[in-house]
Amino acid sequence: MEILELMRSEIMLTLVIMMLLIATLSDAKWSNQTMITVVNIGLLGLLAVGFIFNKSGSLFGDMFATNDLLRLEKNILTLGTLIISLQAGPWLRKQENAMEFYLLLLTTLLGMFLMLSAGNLLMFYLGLEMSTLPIAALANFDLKKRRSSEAALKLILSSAFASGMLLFGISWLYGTTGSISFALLPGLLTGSPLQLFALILLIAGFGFKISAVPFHLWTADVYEGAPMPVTAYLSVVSKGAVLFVFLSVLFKVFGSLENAWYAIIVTLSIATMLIGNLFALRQQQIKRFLAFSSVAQIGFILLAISGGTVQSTTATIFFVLVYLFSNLAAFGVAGLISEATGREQLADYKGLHRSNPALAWMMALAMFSLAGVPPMAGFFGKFFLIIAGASKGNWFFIVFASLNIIIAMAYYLRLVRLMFMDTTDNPVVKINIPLQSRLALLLCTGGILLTGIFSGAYEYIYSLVSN
Amino acid sequence: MNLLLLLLIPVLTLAGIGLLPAKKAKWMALLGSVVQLVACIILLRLFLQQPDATLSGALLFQNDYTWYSSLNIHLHTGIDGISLSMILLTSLVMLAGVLVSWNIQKMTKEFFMLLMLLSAGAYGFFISLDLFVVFFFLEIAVIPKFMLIGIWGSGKKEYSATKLALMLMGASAMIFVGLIGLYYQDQGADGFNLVALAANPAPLAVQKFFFPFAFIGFGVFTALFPFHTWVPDGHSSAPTAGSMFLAGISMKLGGYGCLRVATYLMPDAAHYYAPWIILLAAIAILYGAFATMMQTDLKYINAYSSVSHCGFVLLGIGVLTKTGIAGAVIQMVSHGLMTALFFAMIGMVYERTHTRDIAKMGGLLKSIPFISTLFVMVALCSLGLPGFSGFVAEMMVFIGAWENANPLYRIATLAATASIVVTAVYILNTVGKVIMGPVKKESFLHLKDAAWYEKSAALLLIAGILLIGMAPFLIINLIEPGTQSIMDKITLISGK
Amino acid sequence: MNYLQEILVISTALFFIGIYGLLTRRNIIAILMSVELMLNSVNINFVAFNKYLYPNSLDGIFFSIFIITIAAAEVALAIAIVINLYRNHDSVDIDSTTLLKY
Amino acid sequence: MDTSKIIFYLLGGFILGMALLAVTEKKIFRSAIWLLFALIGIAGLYFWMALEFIAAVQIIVYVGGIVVLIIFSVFLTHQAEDDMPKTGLSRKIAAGLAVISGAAFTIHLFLNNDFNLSAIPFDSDVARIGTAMLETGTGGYLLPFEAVSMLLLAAMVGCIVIAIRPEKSEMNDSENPPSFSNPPTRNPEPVEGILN
Amino acid sequence: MNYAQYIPLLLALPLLSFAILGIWGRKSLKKSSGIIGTMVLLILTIISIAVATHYFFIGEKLNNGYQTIFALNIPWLNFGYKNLSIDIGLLLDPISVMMLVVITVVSLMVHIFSLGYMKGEERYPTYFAFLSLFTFSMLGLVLSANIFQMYIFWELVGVSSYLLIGFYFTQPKAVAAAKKAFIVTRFADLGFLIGILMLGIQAETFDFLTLIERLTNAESTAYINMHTTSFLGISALTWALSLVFVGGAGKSAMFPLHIWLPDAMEGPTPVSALIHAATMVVAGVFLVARLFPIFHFNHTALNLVAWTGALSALFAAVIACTQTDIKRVLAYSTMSQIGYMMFALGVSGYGGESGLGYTASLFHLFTHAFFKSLLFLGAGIIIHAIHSNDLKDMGGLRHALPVTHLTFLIACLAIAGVPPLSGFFSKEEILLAAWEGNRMIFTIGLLTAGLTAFYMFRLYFLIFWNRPATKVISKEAPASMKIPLIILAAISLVAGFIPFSQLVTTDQQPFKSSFHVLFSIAPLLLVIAGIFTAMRLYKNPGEKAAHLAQWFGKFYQGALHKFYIDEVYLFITRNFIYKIIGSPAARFDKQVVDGGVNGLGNGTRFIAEKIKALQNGRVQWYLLVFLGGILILSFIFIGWNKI
Repeated sequence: MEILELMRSEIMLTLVIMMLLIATLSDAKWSNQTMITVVNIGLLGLLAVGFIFNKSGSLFGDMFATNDLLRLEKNILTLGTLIISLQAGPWLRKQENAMEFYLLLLTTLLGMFLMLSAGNLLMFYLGLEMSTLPIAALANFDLKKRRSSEAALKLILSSAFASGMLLFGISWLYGTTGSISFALLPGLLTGSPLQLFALILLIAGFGFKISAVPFHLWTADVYEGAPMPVTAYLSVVSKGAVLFVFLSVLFKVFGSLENAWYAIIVTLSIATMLIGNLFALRQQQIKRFLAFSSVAQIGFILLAISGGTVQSTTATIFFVLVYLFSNLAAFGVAGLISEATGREQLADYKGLHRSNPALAWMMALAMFSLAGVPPMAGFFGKFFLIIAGASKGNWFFIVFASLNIIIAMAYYLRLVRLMFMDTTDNPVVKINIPLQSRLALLLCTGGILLTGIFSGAYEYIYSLVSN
Repeated sequence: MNLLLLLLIPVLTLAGIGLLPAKKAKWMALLGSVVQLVACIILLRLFLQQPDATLSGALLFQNDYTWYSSLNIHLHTGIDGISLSMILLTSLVMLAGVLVSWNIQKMTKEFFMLLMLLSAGAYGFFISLDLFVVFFFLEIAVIPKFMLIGIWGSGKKEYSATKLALMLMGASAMIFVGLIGLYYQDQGADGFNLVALAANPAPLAVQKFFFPFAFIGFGVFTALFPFHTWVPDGHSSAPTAGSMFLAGISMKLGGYGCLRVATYLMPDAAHYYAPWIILLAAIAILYGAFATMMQTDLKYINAYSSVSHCGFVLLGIGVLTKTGIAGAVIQMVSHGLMTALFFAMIGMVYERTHTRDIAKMGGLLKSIPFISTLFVMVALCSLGLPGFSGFVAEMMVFIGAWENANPLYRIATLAATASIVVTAVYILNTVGKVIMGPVKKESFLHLKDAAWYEKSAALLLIAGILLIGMAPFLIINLIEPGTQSIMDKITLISGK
Repeated sequence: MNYLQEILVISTALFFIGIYGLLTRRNIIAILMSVELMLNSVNINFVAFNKYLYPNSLDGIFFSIFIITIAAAEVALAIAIVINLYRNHDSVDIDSTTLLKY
Repeated sequence: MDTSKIIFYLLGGFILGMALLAVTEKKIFRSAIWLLFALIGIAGLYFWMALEFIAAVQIIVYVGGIVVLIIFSVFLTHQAEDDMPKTGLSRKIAAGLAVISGAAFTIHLFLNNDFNLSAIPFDSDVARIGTAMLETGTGGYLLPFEAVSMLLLAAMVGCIVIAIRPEKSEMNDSENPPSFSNPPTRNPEPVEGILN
Repeated sequence: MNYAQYIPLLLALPLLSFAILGIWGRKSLKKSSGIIGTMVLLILTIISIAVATHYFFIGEKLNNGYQTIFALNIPWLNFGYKNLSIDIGLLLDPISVMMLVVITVVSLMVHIFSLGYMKGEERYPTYFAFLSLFTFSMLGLVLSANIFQMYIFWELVGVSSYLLIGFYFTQPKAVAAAKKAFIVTRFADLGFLIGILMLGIQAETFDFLTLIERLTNAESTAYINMHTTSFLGISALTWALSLVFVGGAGKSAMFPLHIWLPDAMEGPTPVSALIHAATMVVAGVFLVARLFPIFHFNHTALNLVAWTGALSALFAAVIACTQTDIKRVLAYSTMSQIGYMMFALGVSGYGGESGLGYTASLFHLFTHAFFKSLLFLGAGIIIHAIHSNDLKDMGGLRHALPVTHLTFLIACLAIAGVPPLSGFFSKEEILLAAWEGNRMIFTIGLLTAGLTAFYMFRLYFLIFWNRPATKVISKEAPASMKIPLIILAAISLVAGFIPFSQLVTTDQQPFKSSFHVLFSIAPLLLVIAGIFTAMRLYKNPGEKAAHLAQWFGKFYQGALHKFYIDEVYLFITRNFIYKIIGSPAARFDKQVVDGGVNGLGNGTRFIAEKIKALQNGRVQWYLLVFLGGILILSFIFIGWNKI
C-alpha cells in the first residue's frame, strides 16, 4: 500500500482521466458543464490529497520519489490547473471536445507529476514528453483556426528538435558516466568537456521548455495561436513544472559542476531578460505580450538560479507560485474578454476601466504584480529572486537585472495606461463574469495580495527546501 | 504606542472607502486623515514625554516583528525626531490633500483609496528601520502616483505619469542594488536591520561601490540633478492632491533616504563622495532656479522651484555637518508644507481661472482675496522670507555649508545663496502676473473665493509653515538628537 | 574489438544530417522525417554505449526503446497536426506557416 | 580487415548515404523511401551489434509504423509526385555551416574523451529485457512502461481530435497579420456562452 | 532698568495690529482699521519717546557714557555649531533709541496723514495692516541685538516695502516697481548674507557686541584669521565688511543699487514718506553705524563707504535737477542725502571728537527723516489735489494750498541747509567732518549742497510759483492730513538744536561739538547761490531753464535719463541673465535632461523594433537560432582550446 500513499496524486489523477474516458466511451452523455464540474472537483480533491499525509519515499527502484517539497510543487501545479480549468469554463462550454481537452490536459499534469518525481533521466524524459506532446494537441484545439494549427505545428516541431537535443545530451551523459540515475550521477561526473557539452544540451532542453533566450522563439507564436486556456497552461503550469525539475537537476545532479553552469546560466539570464523585455515592449497582442513578459520573468528566475543556494530554490518556487497567481489573473481577464468579444489586441483594452472596472483593476493588479510593485506578491517574488542571485556578488549582473525592471515596468504600465487613461469610441462591452471565472479571479487576487504580505508561503517553502 | 498604528489607520480608511458608496468616500477620507493627524500629534506628545527623547539619538517606540525569518527580514519600526517630523508633515499634507480634493468628480472612490495608499506608503517608509521594509514602502507609493497622474491629471498626463513611474522605478532599482549590497556586506548577518548595519558599517571599498547607488537612487526621488526631469512633468500633470503629495511628501522620501540610508549607513563613502554631492546640489539649486525663471506655467514654476529647493536638502546632507543636516531636515519639512500649499493654491486658482499660464492671468487679488493672500504668503515663503519656514532651513544649510572652508564648499554655498535672488525674480514675477497686475479677463472679476475645505486646507499648511518659521527652536529641538546621532556616525568616521 | 568511436561518428553525423534536413526542408512531412533521423542517431548512441561500455544494466537499451515509442507518438501527433494544417492552409510548406510572428 | 569491419563500414556508409539522400531528395515520396532505407540500415547496424531485439523493434516500429504513417500522410497531402518547394541557398548555407561546425565539434569532443571499454560481454538475451521491463525494483522499468502507455493514450486521443474534423476551415481567420492600430480585426465570436 | 520691560511692546503691538487688521480688517474692521493702526502707533510713539527720555536724560550712565541695555535676549534658532545662534534680542543703545523716536514719530505722522489720504480706498484696512507690519519690522531692525536678527527684519522691511509699493496692484507700473525694489535689494542682501556668514562663522557669534568685540580686538583668533586669509589680495574681513556694506547700500539706494528707489515712488505717497524717505532707506546707514567700530578698523571698507556715499550724493543731486516728476525729484534727493550720511560715516574717526562724522551722519539721518517725510507728505497733498505727479501740470499752487506751501517751504529750507533750520546744523557737521577726513569728499559734499539747494527750490518754485494758479481738483486736505505737516514742520524747524554730540557718539561718550561759524560760510554761499539760481530760472515761466538745459547738452540728456543706469541693468538682465543663463538652462532642461530620458526610452523602443526580425515566424529559423545558441554556448564555455 506504499504505492497508494506515495503515488496518491498520480493515481488519483489517473483515475480522473479514466473516469472521463469511461464516461465518454459509455453512453453517459455528460454535458460539458458536468464534465467541467467533475474535473474541477477532481482537481480540488487532488489538491486536498496533496496536502494531507505527508510521507516521503521512493518506489520502483528510485524511479519515483516523493517528499514534501515535491508534493508542494505538485500542489502548486494542481492549483494552477484548477484555476485554468475554472477560467476555461466559458470557452470550454462551447467546445465539442471538452472531454478530450481535459484528458489531454490532465495527462500533461500527470506527466509533470512523474517528471517531478522522476528519479532518473528516463522518467524525466518520459514526463517531459508526456507534458509536452498533449499540449501540442491542445494548442491545435481551435481546429478551424489557422493560427491554432500553426501554433501547434511550431510547438511540436520545436519540441521535437529540443527533445532531440536533450536526448543527444543525455546520451553523452550516459556515455561518459554509465548512469541515468539522478542519485548516482553526481558521483560520476568529472567535468570533462563532453560532459559539459552534454550539460549545455541539457540546459538547452530545459531552456526550451522554460523559454530562455535563445531557445524561446517558439513561445510567442505558440502562445498567440493557442487557445487562451492552453496558453495560460503553457505559460504557468508547464513552465513551472520544468523549472522545478531544472532546479533539482541543476543543483542536486550537477551541483559539482556549478562553476561550469553558473556562467552559462548568467549568460542565458542576461540574454533572456533583455530580449524578453525588448520584445515585450513592442507587442500589440495580449497573448504575445504575456508571452514575452513571461520570457523576461524567466530571465529573473535564471538570475536567482545562478545563485545556487537554498534561497535560490526557495525564491524560484515562491516566484512560480506568485507568478502563477499573477499571470493567471492576466490570462483570466484576457480570456474573458477574448471569449466575449474576440478581441485580443492591446489596443482593445483602451478604456476598459469604463466598461469593466473590475476586470480592469484585476488586470492592473496582475500587471503590477508582474512588474514587481508592492504590496503585490510579485514584488516579493522579484526581490527574493534578485537577493538569491546576488549571493555570488556579481554586481554587474545585478545592476543589469535592476535596469531591466525598468523596461519591464514600461510595458506593464503601458497596458494599465491603455485600460485606465486612454479612451476610445469602441470600448469593450460590459462583460458578464460567470461564477467560475469570478472564483478563479478571486483566488488569483487573494494570491497576489496575500502571498507576499504574509511570509508563511515563503517560509514554508524554505523549510521544505532546506530539509 | 505601536507605530504600526500609523499604518493601520490609512489602511482601514482605505478599506472603509472601498466599502462605502462613492458619495461618502470623501467623508471617510477626511475622517481617516483627521484621525491620522490626531494620532500623529498624540505620537508627538508621547515622543516628547519619553525621558530619552531629547537626550540621545535613540530610536524610540521600537517594535520588531519577524517577517521573513529565513532572509532575516523584520518588520522593524521606530522613530526619532527626524522621522517624527516627516510623519507630522505627511499627516498635515495628506489632510490638506484630502480637503483640496473635495470636488473630485471622477472615480471618487479610487481617488481617495489611492491617496490613502500613498499615505500608508509614506508612513511606512518613515517608521521603518528595516531596509527591506523601507524599500517596500518606498515602492508602494510609486504606482498610486502613476495612477493619480494618469487618470486624474491634466495635460500630457500619460506621458508624465509613465515618465515619473519609470524614473522612480529606475531610482528604486538603484536603491535596490544599494540595499542588496548592504545586505551582503556581512553575508546577511545583520539582515536589513538599519540599526545593526549602522553599528557595523561596511568596509570602505564596499561603501564606495554601493553608496552611489543608494544615494543617486534616493536622490532621483528628491530631484537630484540631472535626474530631476520627472519632477516638472509629473508635478504639472498631476491633480492638485497628487502634486501636493508628490512634491510635499514623495520628494522627502528621497531626502530622508539619502540621509537615513545612504549617509547614515555608509558614512565613509559619504565623506568620499561629498564633493560630488555638493557639486550636484549646487547645480540643482541654481539651475533649477534659472530654469524656473523661464517657465510660464504655474505648476511648472513650482515644480522647477522644487528642484531648486530640494537642492538645499541635498546640499545640507552633502556638507556633512550637523547644522547642514538639521537644515536639510527642516528644509524637507518646510518644502513639504510650502510646496504642498503652493500646489494647493495653484489648484484653486486653476479651478477658477481654467488656465495655468501666468501670462493669461492677472489681478486675482481683486476677486479672490483669500486665495491670493495665501498665494502671496506661500510665494514669500518660497523665496525664503523670514517668518516662514523656508528661511530657517535655508539659513541652516548656508551656515552648515559655510562651516567647511574648502573652496568647493564655499563656491557651492555662494551659488546656493545666489539662488535666493533668482528665486525672488521668478516668485515676484509670478505673483506680479497672477495676483497683481491688471485684471486680464472680465470673468476674473466674478470668481468665487475659497470654500471652507479649501480654506481649511490652506490654513492647515500655512499654520505649519508659520510655526516653523516663527519658532524654529521647536523643530530644532525635536530633531536635534536624531541629527546628533547621525553626526556622531559621520564624525566618528572622519576622525578615524 | 569494437568500433565504438566509429559508431559514434556515424550517429553524430546522422544526428546532424537530421538537423540539416530539419533546417532546410520546406515540406513539413520531410521535416518530420529529419526528426526521425535525429532520434535514431540518439538511439544508436544509447545502444552502443550500453553494449560497449556499460553492459551490466539495460539503461541504454531501455532508453532507446522508449525513445522509439515516444517518437512514434510524436510523429503520429505531428502528422495529425500537419493534416489539420493542410486542411486549413492547403499547404504543407513550412514557409506558409508564418502568420504568427514578430 | 575482417568481414565484420567491412560490413560495419558498408553499413555506416549506407546509413549516412541514405540519410543524406533523404534530406536532400526533391520528391517527398522518394525521400520517404530513402528514409526507409536509412532506418533499415540502422536496424542492420543493431544486428551487427548483435542486438536482435532492438533491431526488431526498430524494424517493427519505424519501418512498419512510422514510415508507413509518413507515407500515408504524404498521400493525404497530395504531394507525392510533386517536387518539393526549393529551399533558399542562404538557408542551406547557414544550416550547413551550423551543422558542420556542430558535428565537427561533437566528434572532436568525443574523440578526445576516454571511454573505458567494458571487458564484460553484453548479454542481449530478450528474456533479460522482458524481465527488466516488468520489474518494479531497481533496474526495473515497469513505471516508465505504464507511463508511456498513458502518453500513447493521450497521443491517440490528441490525434483523433485533431485529425478528425467535420468541416472546412473558416476563412475569416485572415492571412494578413493583425493590424495594430485599429481595434478588432476579427469578427466577434458568438457570445451566448458567457452572457447567460 | 524698569522701562526696558516695555520695549517688547514696541514689537508686539504693531505685530498684533498687523495680525488683527490683516485677518479681520477686511470684513469686520473696515472702518475702524485706520484708527486702530494709528492708536497703536500713538502708543508706540509715547513709549519710544518715554524710553528715549529715560535713556538719554534720566537713566544711569556708566562712566559718563550711555549704557547698552539688553531688553530681551532669547535664543531663537540654534545652529548647533560653535554656539552660533540667532537670538531674538532687543538692544538699546543711543542709535537704536534715536531710531526708535524717528521711526515712531514719522510713522505716526504718516498714519495720521493716511487716515485722510487713503480714505475711500478699497483696501484701506490692508494698507494699515501693511503699515503696522512695516513699523514692526523697522523697529525690530533697529532694536536687533544680533546681526542675523537684523537680517531677518531687514528682509521683513523689504517685503513690507514690496507690499506697500505694490499697493495699487492693478497698475502694472506699481507691480513692476515693487518687484524691482524687492529684487534689487534682495540682490544687495545677498551680499549682506554672505558677509554675515563670513563674519559670523569666523567670530563664532552673530551677536553684535561680541562680534564687535572680537573683530576689533587684534589679538582674538577671529581677527587674526580674518586678516590673514585673503581672496584676490583682499583680506577676508574687508570682503565681509564690503559685502555687508553692499547690503546696506542696496537698502539705502546707493549708487549703483539705487535704481529701485525712484520707481518705488509708485506706491502711495505716505508710504514713500515713511519708507522711502525717512526710515527704511536709512537702514543701510544704520547698519554701517551699528558695525562702525569694525568698519573703523578697516580702511578699505570704510573708504568704500565714503566714496560710495559721496558719489551717490553728487550723482543723485545732478539727476534730481532734471527730473520732472515731483516724487522722483524727492527720491533722488533722498538718495543724495543718504549719500551724505554714508560719506559722513566713511570719513569719520573713532572716539571722542574724531567721531564727529558718525555723529553728524546720524544727526543728519534724524533731521532728514523729518523734513523729507514732510516733503513727501506735502507732495502727497499736492498730488491729491491735482491728481498728477508731473511738475508740468503744477504751478502757482501757493494760494490753493497755503498750509502745504508753508510747510513745504520750511522743508525746502531745511534740506537746503539754511540756518537755523535743522538741515543746516546736520549738514554743517557732515561737511566739517569731511573737511577733516577727506578733502576730495568734502568738495563733492560742498558741490552737492549747492545742487541740493538748487533742485529743491526748482521744485518749490515750479510747484508753487512759475505759472498762474493751476486748477485744483480737491481742496486742501482735511485736518488729518494737515496736522502731520505742521508737526513735522515744527520738528524740522527746531530739531537742529538738539545737542547730538551729547547723545549719539561712536564710543557712547558725549563730547562737545564745536560750531565753526567761519567754516559754514562757504557752504552757505553755495546754498544761497543755488536758491537764487533756482529762483531766477523757475520763479516765473520762461525759456531760461530750457536754454540752460540746452547749454548742458548731452550732459543734461544724460541726467534726464538718469545716466542710463536702468538701461544698463535692463541690458544685463535681458541679455545676460535671461538670454545667456535662463533660457539656455530651460532649453538644456528640455533638450538634454528631458531629451536624455526620452531618448533612452525611444532608443530602447528603436532597438526593440530593429531586432524584431529575430522573431520572423519561421520555425526553422527558430531552430537554427536554437542550434546556434547551443553551439555558441559550447564554444564559449567549453572553449576553443579544447577543440
